[in-house]
Amino acid sequence: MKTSASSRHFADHAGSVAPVLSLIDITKKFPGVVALNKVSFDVRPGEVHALLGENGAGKSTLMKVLAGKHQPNGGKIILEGEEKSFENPKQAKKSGIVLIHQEQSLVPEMSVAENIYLGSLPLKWGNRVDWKKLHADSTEILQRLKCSFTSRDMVSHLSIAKKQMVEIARALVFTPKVVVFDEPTASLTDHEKPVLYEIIKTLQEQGVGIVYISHRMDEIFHLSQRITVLRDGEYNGTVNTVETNEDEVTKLMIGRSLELDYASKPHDFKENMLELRHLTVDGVFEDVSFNVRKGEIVGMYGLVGAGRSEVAETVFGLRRPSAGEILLEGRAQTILSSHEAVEKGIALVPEDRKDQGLILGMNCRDNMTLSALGSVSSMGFMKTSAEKVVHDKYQSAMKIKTPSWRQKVGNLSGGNQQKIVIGKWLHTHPKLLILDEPTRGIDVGSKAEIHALIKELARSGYAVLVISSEMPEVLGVSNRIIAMYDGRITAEFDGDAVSEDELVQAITGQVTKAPRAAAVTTDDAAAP
Amino acid sequence: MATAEQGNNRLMFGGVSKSGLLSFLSAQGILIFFLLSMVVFSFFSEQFLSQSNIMTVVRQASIIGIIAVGVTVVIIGGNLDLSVGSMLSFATVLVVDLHDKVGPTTAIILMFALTLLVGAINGFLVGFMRLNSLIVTLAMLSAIQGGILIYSGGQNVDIANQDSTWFSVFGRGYVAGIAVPVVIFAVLAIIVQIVMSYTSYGRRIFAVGGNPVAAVYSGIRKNWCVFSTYLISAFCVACAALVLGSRVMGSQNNVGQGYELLVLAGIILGGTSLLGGAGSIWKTVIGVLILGFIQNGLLLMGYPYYTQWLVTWVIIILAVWLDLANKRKRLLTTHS
Amino acid sequence: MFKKSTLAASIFMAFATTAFADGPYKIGITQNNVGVDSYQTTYESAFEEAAEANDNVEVVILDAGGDVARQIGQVNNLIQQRVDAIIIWPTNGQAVIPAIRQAHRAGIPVIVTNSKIAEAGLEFIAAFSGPDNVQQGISSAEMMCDALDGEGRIVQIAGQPGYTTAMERSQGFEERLAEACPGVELVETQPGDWNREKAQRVMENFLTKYDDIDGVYAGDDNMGVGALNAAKGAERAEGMVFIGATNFAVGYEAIERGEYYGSIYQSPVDDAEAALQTALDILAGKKVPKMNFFETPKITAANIGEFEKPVF
Amino acid sequence: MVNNMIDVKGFLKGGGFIQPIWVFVIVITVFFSFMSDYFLSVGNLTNILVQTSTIGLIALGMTYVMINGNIDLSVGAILGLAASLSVGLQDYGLAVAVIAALASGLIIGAINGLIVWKTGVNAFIVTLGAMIGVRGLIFVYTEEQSFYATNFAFSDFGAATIGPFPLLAIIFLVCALVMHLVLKKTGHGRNTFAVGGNAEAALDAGIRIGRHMTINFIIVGFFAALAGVLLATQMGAATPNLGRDYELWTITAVVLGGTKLTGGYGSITGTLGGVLAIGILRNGMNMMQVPAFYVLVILGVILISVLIIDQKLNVHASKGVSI
Repeated sequence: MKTSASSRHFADHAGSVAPVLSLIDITKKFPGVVALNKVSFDVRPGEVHALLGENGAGKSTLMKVLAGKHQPNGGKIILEGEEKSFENPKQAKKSGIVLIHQEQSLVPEMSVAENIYLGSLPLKWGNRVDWKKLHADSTEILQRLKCSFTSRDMVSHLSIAKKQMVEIARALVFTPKVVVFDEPTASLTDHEKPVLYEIIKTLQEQGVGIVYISHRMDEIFHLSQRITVLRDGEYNGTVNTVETNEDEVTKLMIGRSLELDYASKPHDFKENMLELRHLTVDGVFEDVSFNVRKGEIVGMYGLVGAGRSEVAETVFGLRRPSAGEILLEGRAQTILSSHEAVEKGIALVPEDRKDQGLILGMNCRDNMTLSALGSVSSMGFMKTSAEKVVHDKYQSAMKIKTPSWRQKVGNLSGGNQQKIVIGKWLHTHPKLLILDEPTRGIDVGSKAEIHALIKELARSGYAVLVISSEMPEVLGVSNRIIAMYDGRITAEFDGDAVSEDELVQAITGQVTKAPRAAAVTTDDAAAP
Repeated sequence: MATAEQGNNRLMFGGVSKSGLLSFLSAQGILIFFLLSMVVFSFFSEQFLSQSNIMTVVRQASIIGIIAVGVTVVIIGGNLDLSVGSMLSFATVLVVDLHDKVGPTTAIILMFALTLLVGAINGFLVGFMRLNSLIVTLAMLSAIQGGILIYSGGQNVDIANQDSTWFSVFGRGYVAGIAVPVVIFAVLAIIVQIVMSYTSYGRRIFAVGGNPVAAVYSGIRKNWCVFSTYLISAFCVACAALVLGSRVMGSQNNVGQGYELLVLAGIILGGTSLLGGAGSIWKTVIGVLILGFIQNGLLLMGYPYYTQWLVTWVIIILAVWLDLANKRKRLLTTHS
Repeated sequence: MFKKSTLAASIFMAFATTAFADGPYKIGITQNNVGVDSYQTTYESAFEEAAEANDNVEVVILDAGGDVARQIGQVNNLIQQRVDAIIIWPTNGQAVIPAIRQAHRAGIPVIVTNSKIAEAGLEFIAAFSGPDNVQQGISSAEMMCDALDGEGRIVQIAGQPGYTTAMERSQGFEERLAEACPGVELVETQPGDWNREKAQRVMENFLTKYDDIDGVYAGDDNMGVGALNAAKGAERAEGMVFIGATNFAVGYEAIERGEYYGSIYQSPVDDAEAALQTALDILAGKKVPKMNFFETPKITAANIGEFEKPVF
Repeated sequence: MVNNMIDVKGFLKGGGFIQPIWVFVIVITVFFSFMSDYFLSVGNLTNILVQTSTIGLIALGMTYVMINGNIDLSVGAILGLAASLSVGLQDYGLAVAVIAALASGLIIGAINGLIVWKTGVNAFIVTLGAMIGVRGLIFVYTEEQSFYATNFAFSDFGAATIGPFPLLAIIFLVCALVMHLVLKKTGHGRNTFAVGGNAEAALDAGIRIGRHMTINFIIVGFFAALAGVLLATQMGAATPNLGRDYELWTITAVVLGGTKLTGGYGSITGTLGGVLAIGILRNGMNMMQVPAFYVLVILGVILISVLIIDQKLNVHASKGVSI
């Protein structure tokens, strides 16, 4: 079933340049499973080689083998013609292989310089840190990256994008030969990405081989020269980027092509479900007014830190508004806790699945019913059979792949975890569904399914608010788009009639269009 | 695609069934250890396995056990309660002192009310003020001890006519041949186990202990849940005070000193992780009994009482070594 | 010294008990662990009362909470305050000696109360005032011999390990028992930590372990009554001889009821007053013997009428 | 709270801001000097330093362990064991006794560290076990007896002064200075923050976390033993119960000093403030003759109040969601 070889273009391995790094027949076994089965992969100097595959396909494992975090059970790592084996990440780093993590791997209460040289601080006799050298060296690296902060700044005070820069700076400590970017744009907004691309380009010019892992097709086609696809822990082909297209790559990845239904947005809007009037939380966001109608999907677009999640949290009762009103179905509400929010028919699928959305140590069923325990218990006693019915209902409705309801959700893939969070909220039968970054870090297959689900829910009468940093997502699902910048709403657009430029300008503070307060209640122009 | 997921799940399943087996083994391991030590002790001491000795040990362990039931709930909810030692002194002094002043019934009611009030203070500070439970209950340990001394003026309290009060039933009575303290212990353990395993309340406590942030984002009133665990803990302490006060028919002001550590040791021996979100009352019952039998067995074998401490250390190390499920995790996360 | 400012008075009203005397003598006392049992608490209030009654004395009352290190700190604080005399109820008979020596060197006379310190420290103290615990052990042993007619098996529940009073009572008891009636066999000793519940547990274990126990010697009545409780619970109290020390009210009542054979009558009020008097005598320049024991007679059902019921 | 101060004061030099605990120390110092004539004398202040040096020395090591995100409950027992050994082994010579005592701290620290390292079980459980077990060890060794030094040379050391300053206070302050510099200036010190702040990142950066944590457990073991030896010199003796509850007061002092129980944040200067705060409160209340019963309540209430104030400031500073 994994031979869709008809459309596979094998890349030209007899290229003029010898690879700086080759992985040959790498096998990695974990107890009970083969995570990588004879996977081969190479990078040439100055090349961006994209590594693709669904979650669980083995990309991360392969990179961890490469970076010395895991030791392979078989196969060879050849760096500049020499066979290597790394016992730990530091060895790999010293040999010139650097992994830039998806998760922030910085120490918050330390300076930028200390983070850059973490684990290899320059020392004088007596184990003393050589601060002079440390800051001089760090400053030099930061200058190369054109960073706007200094080596003495505390990391905990930096924005996410700047933290990402520190991570990259760290890669440049040992003259790198190969740099692995693992989902580097996951926490970056669209206007921050060009900076990253610039850095990658600089590294390329210096002859560094780049391995680029991402779920975002646009980035991959923008950056890479070759694409290698993994599936189920096996090598599934390498193609030259210029000779292929997104559809083909998707097929290689998931064994079928995706049919995305960007056309079929909901269109039958009813009365106002949620209305915010001049909502303010001091020091966080100000004067936020907009509405969401039943059957409508409103997208909220902005940079990380613009105050989008905070608006959602305020509606959900997790923050106290210092001014303004929240109206549900036309009536003003005071929502003092998440519990009250749930009782009033609000559901929030939070931004951070693992920390906010799920109890990772609990099984699928228990997570699924957690927000509506009353519906599966009587007199306080759980009705396990009713719980199982609920679980099975959403499992089949949303095609959640789990061997059993007993499975701990910590062991599921990101997409399935997210579906469980959504299922949990659907079971509360909410009237307003807020989704904060619903597809962050989720593979394309699940992503499309979740998008379709969101639209389906709106069509069946839910009022939906989608917060996202991904432009295609916002454009793809929203009837209306609200742009936020620095704690304020800067613009409101028709989801089908807005250009990407307009959006970017609105979220970077380049337009200061007054929020359309009038649109809040009666404006039907937003409807198609 | 399906295979990718399954591959993933296979991987996970490997992990799960393995850790499942391990945790099963570790639970069994501690039981096996328990039974083995019983056999060893019985070789060295004829009385060890006698019915009267077993009943004595279980009766003696029941005070620690009753408290441990409550503290286990607090721990499952993701917090600690170190104030139970002082709280036990407080409740015991109170019930004994009030017994002769206002009569047993009123004394018991007042004692429960005031102990629950102290539990409510703990619960308020940890649940609603969101202070770190370790430090708060440590501070309360000191404050409550001072409170008792101020109340009693440092005097011992006694019940004058020990033989003529029905109050004696809690510490000295028997129901169907079983000592009342043991009955109270068993009944509490069973009720709390049922509550934790089969009610929506129990589910919420596990959720709050497992991930307090996610619990709040799921619409659970986390603060109330945490608050309530301290009430349960205080209720259990009050029950223990009933037994202790009735058993001794008097009380010193520091009678509960050090109980908090014995209780924790019992819980740890049983294998409940201190991280929250996991654990069970059964484990705690086993842990407390192990503690009791070690103490008794070593005494019967003629070892000085302090050798049990050394043995407890070794067993704790063995027990945690088996319990690899908690690998590389940290305790003591604050919820703020 | 406690200042009678309004602020302080309003904050700490509850304990403005200190004498406000114009007399020249300022005496500091550091107690062992007030509140751990009634004896110490009663001692403290008796001491306060005695000091208040005497216009010539001003006292600084401190409590070490059972912690040796804290007691040493308190002695240093008292030296710092330049009190005229220090009365110490040692938390430990040995560990406090250097602190006593420092006070001695600073020219402050030290009076040890209630519980003796080790030989090495005797040269630094002005006097000891308290019960003769060895003698108490001896008296208890004699009572045990009488009660058992020189024949039987007994167990001992001792006080807190490492505590001088506990060791002296045990020592006196064991030595006298061996020579007065070799027919009485002491089969086992376990500490009860001056704690009734602990003693009760220890006795329960003894009862399981030994089928024939004729008598129990406890380091104080608190523990003795705990042992009695255990025996009654096991329905084996009948015919068993219980002998304690430091007669508590519960012990007194048990003697009245005939459940408890006897004890040693030791009054904390006498103890406190004797300590204060010794200190005052020394300050007045009187010749005082090094060891000042106050009377601690035997108390049994036979002579119980001669004693008032203890208040603690 | 400290963050807040940094924000306010910006990036002034390292020690350019006053830690909140020091504000508290100053407030109570002023309060007690009004309430008692004796409080603000040199003699009394050095007394306070000597009295806090025991908890203070342990707290220095504990700060490292807690910045690592661990905790050590066995320090009180280690102190007791070291004190007993340093007195009990004096028949073999004073040097042997002291070395053996200090070694016992190193060894138990190493055992704690190794178990935490190799099993990954959290330190609270491991060291709770050690706390119980080491206390048992003391009783087995001493057979419940107190030991005392046969000559006074040992206890003279405890009472010695250099000029007007007690030797013990000087030792404590010097150790504090050294530990402060190690934490601030050395690779090991900086790695302590890294391990506590982001263990995963530290691991990836090649810091050997297990080894690092073990070293810190050994450090706290050493300081607990040192505190035990020095306390024994003050007494010329050792009792088997010595050091009971010290772990609780040590942790309290370190937390008062601003070190976070979650790890990654803390300082020796803060710990020094925390230790002094408790010492001054105890001493001052003694001076005012606050009855012992009330001292317990007041200490508890103050501790909770400080926690509440600290938290209010923190929440305000971080503008976080109220979870």
